[in-house]
Amino acid sequence: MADSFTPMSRAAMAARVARDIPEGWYVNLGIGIPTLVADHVPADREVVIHSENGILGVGPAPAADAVDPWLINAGKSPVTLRPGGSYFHHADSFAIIRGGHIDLCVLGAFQVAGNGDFANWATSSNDLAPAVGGAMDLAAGAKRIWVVMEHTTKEGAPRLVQTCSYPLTALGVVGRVYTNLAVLDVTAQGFVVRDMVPGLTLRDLQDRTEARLVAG
Amino acid sequence: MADSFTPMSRAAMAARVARDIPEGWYVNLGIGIPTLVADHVPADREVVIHSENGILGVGPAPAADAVDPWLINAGKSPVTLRPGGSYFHHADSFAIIRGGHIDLCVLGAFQVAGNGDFANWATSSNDLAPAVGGAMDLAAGAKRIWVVMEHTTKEGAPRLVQTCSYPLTALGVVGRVYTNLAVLDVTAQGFVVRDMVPGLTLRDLQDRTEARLVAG
Amino acid sequence: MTRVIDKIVRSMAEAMAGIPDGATILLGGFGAAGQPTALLDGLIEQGATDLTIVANNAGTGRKGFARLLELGRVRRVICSFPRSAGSVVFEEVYRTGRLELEIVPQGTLAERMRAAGAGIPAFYTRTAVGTKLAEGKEVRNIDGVDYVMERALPGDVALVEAWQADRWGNLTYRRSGRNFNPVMAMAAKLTIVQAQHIVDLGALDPEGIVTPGVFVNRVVHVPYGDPPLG
Amino acid sequence: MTRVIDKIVRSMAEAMAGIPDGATILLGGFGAAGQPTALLDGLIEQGATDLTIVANNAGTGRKGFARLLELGRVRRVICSFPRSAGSVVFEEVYRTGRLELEIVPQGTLAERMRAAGAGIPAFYTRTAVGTKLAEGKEVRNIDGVDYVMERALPGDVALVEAWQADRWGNLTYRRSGRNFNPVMAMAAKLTIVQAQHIVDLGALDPEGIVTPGVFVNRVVHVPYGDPPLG
Repeated sequence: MADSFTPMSRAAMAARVARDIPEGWYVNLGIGIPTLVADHVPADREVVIHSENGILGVGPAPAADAVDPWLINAGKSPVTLRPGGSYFHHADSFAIIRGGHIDLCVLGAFQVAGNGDFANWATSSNDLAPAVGGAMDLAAGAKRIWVVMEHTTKEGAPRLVQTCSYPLTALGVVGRVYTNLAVLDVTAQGFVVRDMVPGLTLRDLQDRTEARLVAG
Repeated sequence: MADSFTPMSRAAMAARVARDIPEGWYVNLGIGIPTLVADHVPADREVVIHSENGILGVGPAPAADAVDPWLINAGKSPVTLRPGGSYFHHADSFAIIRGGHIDLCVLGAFQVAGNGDFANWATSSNDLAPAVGGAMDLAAGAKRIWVVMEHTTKEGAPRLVQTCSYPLTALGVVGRVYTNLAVLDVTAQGFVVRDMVPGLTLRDLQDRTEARLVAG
Repeated sequence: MTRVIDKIVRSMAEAMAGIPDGATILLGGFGAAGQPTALLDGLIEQGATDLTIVANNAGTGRKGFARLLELGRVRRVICSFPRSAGSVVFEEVYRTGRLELEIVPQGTLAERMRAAGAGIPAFYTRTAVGTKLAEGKEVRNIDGVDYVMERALPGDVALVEAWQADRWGNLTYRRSGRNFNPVMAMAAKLTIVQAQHIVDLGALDPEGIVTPGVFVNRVVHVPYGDPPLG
Repeated sequence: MTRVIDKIVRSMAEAMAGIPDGATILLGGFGAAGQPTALLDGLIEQGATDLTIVANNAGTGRKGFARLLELGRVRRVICSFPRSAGSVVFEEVYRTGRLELEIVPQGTLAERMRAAGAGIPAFYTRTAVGTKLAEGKEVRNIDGVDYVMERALPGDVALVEAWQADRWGNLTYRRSGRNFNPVMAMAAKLTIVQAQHIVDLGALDPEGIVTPGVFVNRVVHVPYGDPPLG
């Protein structure tokens, strides 16, 4: 029998995250699905996007004939600057991050554990040249960490786990997880389910999750 | 019998220091006689004056009708900015100092010892509210420390001493001392006399000095 | 209802709202340049007491910081240069023994606040090694050289003087009026700014904004006339 | 003979003079933005080898940093993001085992160089606590929170891309091309700059100079055409 529910697309996941970001927040978006979140914040809503390569007030991608190679985001894609935006150097940019001035950082991940640990930079201890970028600084410094990722790997292995098996990015920092199946808060009791795609039952979700889920 | 020599004036001491500063150096000038040094650097000689309150390229005092209360030096006197000058905040200003980027700092002092220790911020351990300002940062950070001061106190007590009795500003950092009687280098052998005012003998100078002097 | 970001407040009372007794106040300025004089008056009016004031100087004359001291509203001063021409009130109050004083080298003072703003709890420096101001502090030898460990110095409130501000709280400063202001803006939970000019969002050159609005909570417009163009 | 300060050099050979084998090179740029491409070509031509390169990335394509790697001139790479789209040469060379690699979180990398430039030998940070990248590093509990101690990262040479420069070495940058460049300019003994525009002394707004000339040793003019005004 076919599943009676439809997992969310990457764009839908990004839109779901965007909906939950209050106006006025300073937000850093990681590479991958998190970057898409910016496209789903309406232009008239003032959410200030920070990019760790020295930009506050990142705007949408430019028209193809207006690309400035000197204006890219952390994912190295061309962007624009909103009125009120500013530029600064890398140490100042990470002072903003590490000093706790960013309200929210949305990151991708390989695994999140029920205690808020997460792993997003190396898929094994044998990965000798993993690319950490600014993930550890953001994870340790932002006021809130939300993770957005597929609920399971392509092979169906759960990503919401009891204990991360991949090398950690930071310990105990994840506050919320958005997957293509559900939205979950990380609490002292572990993962609490806040929302699920239509047609999905808590039991269906638990079947795809290693960590024990708590009904919201 | 009257002394057969004339001690230098404060202005003459400042001029003597100015003569020894090579073009192209970045120089911080302390409060008092050191500040006067700037007046004796000819305008066409490019010595870049740093002021720890966030200025590089300090120029001469402005005309009375052109004083800008927002442009003062570390001694809180109105100044101007030379073409090529720049402004920065206090942490950046002291990064320049503490990072070893200032070629020379000229400071006043109460006492200098033959090992390069000096004292310029508190006249006794019982002075409960001494004003240290940026002296310790400059003393620890600049590439060279020159001290300019009267050779003795008003009461005739020597300021070039064996061991400083006043609380120290920094240890072993003074490279040269300009007094109203002589110019002395601080070396592994102690104070080496490089220059004296006309008519003064080494013996006269030693009489006014606690530390043992070495002929230059 | 508009929910855009607007940090401009309409009154001094609104700017000062909620500063609690016992707060640590980071006070911008070096001498008279870049000192948030109007905010100091606002703080005197507002009434908070038992304050710790972090500033380069300890006030001159009888107004502003000196007035706070005279009113007995300051428990502790952390500064680099307490005694200077005109610091009469500080000297009077200090002599009574009712004021705690912590002398900090100027660069260490700036760096301790920058560290607080940047999430760095402690750092090492050469400054003050072997002197009275290093007493009681950890000294550590790194690669053969001794350094003093210094701790971050965060504030509850920063009072900042800026030249231009927009409604996002982006700031520029004027000349040497910049001094401690940008560092203090980073280091406080509540950063309150007096600005000579309020400009439209987008009017400031994004390359020339010194303090991005992320560090700023409230801006009050205090126009007091342009100085001569020196 | 004029003895005014003039840091503008007339040729790339002059810009690169004296870089020794074994040097630690701080290489500005984040992706392609703000990367001193012409200086990298100059370094390839100049011939120094056994280099340590500090950069955010480990090169892409076959030119510049990647070319240096391919030529076997790099002994060690210190970076935050070695493997990215197009880092083919890095991956080839790394697989041979002839390249040392130190992965540093991006913010820690920037702060370690800022510390080197500011005379701070070591500092503490939350970043990487409890992770593989903190292994072998001192962990210290300060006020109940664990922090990792990180060491300053100085360079022998910094290669910097600037937008405007004057003969004193004052620099501005363009947009996100700023990135690591000002921090690296502070942290090296010899800071070499390629600038798109050389302007007269006094032409830069003193409020808008990002890197004061005190940090700069040599500037070479590399005009490569203005980008579209985005």
